[in-house]
Amino acid sequence: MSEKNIYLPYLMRIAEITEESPAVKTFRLEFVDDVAAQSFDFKTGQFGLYSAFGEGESTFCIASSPTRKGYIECTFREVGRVTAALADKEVGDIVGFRGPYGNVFPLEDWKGKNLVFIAGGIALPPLRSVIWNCLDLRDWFKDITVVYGARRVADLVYKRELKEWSERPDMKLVTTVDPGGETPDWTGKVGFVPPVVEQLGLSAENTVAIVCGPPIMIKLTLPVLQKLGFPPEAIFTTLENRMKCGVGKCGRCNTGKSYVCKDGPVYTLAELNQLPAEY
Amino acid sequence: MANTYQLSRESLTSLFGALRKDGRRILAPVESDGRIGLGEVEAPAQVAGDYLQTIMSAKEVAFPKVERLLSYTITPGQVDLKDAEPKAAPTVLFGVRPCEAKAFGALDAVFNWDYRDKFFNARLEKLAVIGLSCTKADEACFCTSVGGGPADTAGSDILLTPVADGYLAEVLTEKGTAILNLASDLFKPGNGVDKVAVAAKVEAAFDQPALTAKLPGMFDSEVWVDQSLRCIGCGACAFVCPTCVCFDIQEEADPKQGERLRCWDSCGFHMFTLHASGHNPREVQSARWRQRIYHKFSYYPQRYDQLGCVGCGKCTRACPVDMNLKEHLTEAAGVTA
Amino acid sequence: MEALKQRAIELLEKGEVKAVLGYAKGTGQARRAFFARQPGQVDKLVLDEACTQNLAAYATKHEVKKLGRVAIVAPPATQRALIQLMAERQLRDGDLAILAVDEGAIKELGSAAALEEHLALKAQGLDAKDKTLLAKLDAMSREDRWAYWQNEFSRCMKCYACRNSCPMCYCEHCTMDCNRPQWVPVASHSIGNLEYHMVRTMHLAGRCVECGDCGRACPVGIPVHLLTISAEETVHELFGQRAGAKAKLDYALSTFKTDDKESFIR
Amino acid sequence: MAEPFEPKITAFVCNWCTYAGADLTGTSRIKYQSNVRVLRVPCTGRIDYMMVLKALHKGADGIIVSGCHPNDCHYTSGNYHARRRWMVFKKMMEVMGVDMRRITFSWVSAAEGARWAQLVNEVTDQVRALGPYSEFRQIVGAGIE
Repeated sequence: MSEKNIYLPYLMRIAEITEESPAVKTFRLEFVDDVAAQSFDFKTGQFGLYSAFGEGESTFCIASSPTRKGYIECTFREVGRVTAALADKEVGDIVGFRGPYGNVFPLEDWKGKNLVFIAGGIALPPLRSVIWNCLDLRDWFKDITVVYGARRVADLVYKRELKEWSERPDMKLVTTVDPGGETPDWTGKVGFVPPVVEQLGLSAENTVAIVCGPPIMIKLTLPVLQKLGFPPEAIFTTLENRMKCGVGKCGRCNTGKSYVCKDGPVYTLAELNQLPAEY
Repeated sequence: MANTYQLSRESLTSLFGALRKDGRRILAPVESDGRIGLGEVEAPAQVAGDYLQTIMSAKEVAFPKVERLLSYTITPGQVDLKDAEPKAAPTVLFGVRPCEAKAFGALDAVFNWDYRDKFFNARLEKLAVIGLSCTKADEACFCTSVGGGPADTAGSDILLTPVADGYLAEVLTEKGTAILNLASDLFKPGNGVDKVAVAAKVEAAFDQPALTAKLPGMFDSEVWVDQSLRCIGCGACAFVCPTCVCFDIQEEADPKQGERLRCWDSCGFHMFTLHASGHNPREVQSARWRQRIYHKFSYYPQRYDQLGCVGCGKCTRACPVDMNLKEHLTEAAGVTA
Repeated sequence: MEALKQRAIELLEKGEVKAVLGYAKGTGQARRAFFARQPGQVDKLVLDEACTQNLAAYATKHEVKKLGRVAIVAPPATQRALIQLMAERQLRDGDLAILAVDEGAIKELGSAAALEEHLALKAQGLDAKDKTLLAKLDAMSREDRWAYWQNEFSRCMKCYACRNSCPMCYCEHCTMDCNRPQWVPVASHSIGNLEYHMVRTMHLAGRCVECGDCGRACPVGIPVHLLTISAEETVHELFGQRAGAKAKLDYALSTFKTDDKESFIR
Repeated sequence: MAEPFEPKITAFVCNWCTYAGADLTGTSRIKYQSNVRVLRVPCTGRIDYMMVLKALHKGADGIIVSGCHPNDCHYTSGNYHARRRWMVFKKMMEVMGVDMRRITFSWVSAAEGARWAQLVNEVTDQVRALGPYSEFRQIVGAGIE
């Protein structure tokens, strides 16, 4: 009896490519195989391993919302061998996808609460999935606030969607760029993410915060949230440790007893506090 | 309770013959240029004589250092994927030490705790282990400190213990019984030899449960920094280790075709956790050394209810800078938190 | 030995160094690197025939540099490695207190110049066993040499003990760890192993101080040191230069002579 | 019936001399055997030994490495540096047991169109006589379970 090969990816066709910012692209991927397309399902927060055949696999979250059926999207920055090969691809090309892997954002638990999303730079994609998911289930939640910062205006991803969010009456979007990163026509804030969050006058009451960004942003944002009264159980983040297998075996993402690929990537601050800071 | 038999030294020749006739290859410790390593044998005479341990572990029989996971061909607008089938030949591992036999359990824990790894499983399924109790040990050995022993049966399908004129044979599993049935006339009724009296004496070096209990509290201890100062960050310890399972997946391809390979990897390498951004969660060697210890002695027990170490001492013998695991664990166990 | 210990204690007590890197007793008969960080630990230092590791490999490690100034016990091969590291600007003159050990005699060398002078007085000879092995290799037919190395490399698992034990393999980003492009396969299969050892040999040609530590480090007993030693000897024969002799860089492969003699270029 | 063996020869040539020389061979309409694949690099100093190894890895039966004659380097000294490297590389390859009859080093200038044709013909004939480099090719793909 032969078991299934868990390392075998789905074949995906690139349906659409969006240039988000310098060296950052979003792919919309559709299953080559109709049966796979029908049976595939995922929840927000999960990730996958994307193959550029010839170069290898790279791990990113699924950046689209599970409420949008028939495709998945991923957003990546060209930094290494695989992402460079992906960046060279064109619409119609075939890539691979393994997943969905990992745990999920507990949307059911957030029903009736205010949501604050805080993201920096290229870390918006994992939150974009959950933001759209929540917007598509808008009546589950109370106030939805998104704070998004990047180094420069050019580095902001999903510009079209940022515009859409800023115009929506049922949510609040705050964008900011680092001092010096603004353009003459920039209408958002100027400043780093943590102080911008601090100035928002957020209430921790009945609110969960979902934070994702570069390590330094997370490090400086967490004290702000704690000062605002957010308990560690109400602060969520998603980790991006290096992975090779995605299925809890290769050992790379191992952080304490936790496998980020299995027990994560979504953690509350309370859970992270139980792990060694090896992420 | 195991079925215990007597197996004469001479009868091994017939046993090997019966195994080979059954279509199984026999891997056993053989000597070459003074080194003991696993090799295919046809007759007992080819098996190394008075060996302590092989340099490499037997894990490569189920988890080879390089194996193909899949292959593909690329044509414009199309990729044809091809699943890889592990070449799992029916194999008998003869004469491996009890520590190594036990180690397959630790590998199994990782390969199958959630998703099932067909490559490991296909090879393991075809594998039968005839273990051989130790009658001697060296300074690197510490099986008895980690719940094993020189005549421990865990992991063996049949365990042989050398006695005066042959072996005491404990037939332990269905796979073992299948071997017994291939040559049942060779297995004579047992005579109640006390195998513990024959086996090597390996004194327990440290209190492992106590160490495991205190590790979470000593993550930031200087002891890891001190111990690892002479570690050069190579992968010798991990690669000879019978339980180290961490791996890498590597792509090798031409423009038209390629394959994905699984290769051994080590948490001791700087590259292991390095992010594309340059950020490294375990930036210094002491963090990597600590990970190795914690993974085996803290995370494994928490996760799989077993240790990730069998006390074989291979890492210690292989280490170019003499990182002695038993000694370092003993030292850590003595640290007052 | 007593002189060494006495000086080690002095250096530590006066605060001239933060650690004395020497040898201590290890498992069984083995000796191992030992960092004496307090005068009270100096007693553990030993010095005998079994002290073979080239401790210069530690001199460029971040963790060791972070300790502060270190004194290093340096038998001849270590001395050569240290001066080569200075020549390659991996160590600055005076970064280390060098406790040169030559047949039991201790001499403290405070500067690169003193080390160079000290080394100039000594003849560098190959280990007798290595000489025999090299001669044996040389006498083989080409086909046999190929088969010999293929057989040896079949045991290689790319643990990189040879690389990591080598004092001259200090690169932050080793070619083996670079993947754009992936010149050498990561996998430890036949071609991956062969190419790794070829690259290692070429990278050490003209830089190898012939300490043999790579060969000693190999857990599966591949005599990889023969490769680098033979490359180093080639450089010496062809260009008359030796690594580990001068404090100023004199790398045979970064220079040339218009009359370099060869007979194979058509 | 099996096709007669035609060797694959990879030539690494410098832009200024040997490539121009090979160009001259063509414009002079000198015929030579077509087994060679020419890879042009700026200078022999650029020819990393890894390129030669990769060519063998990917199935070349023979290699030609060629550039400007000594003293003629467009960049003054690239070929001198290369020469030293080849001297060491050749010895290393011999120690490893590589068949060095399969790797030819030469100097061919921009004016030596006929010489290039002769070189390629000689190398092709020699490698054809040696047969496929199966000894090397056997190890490619070996050691994977």
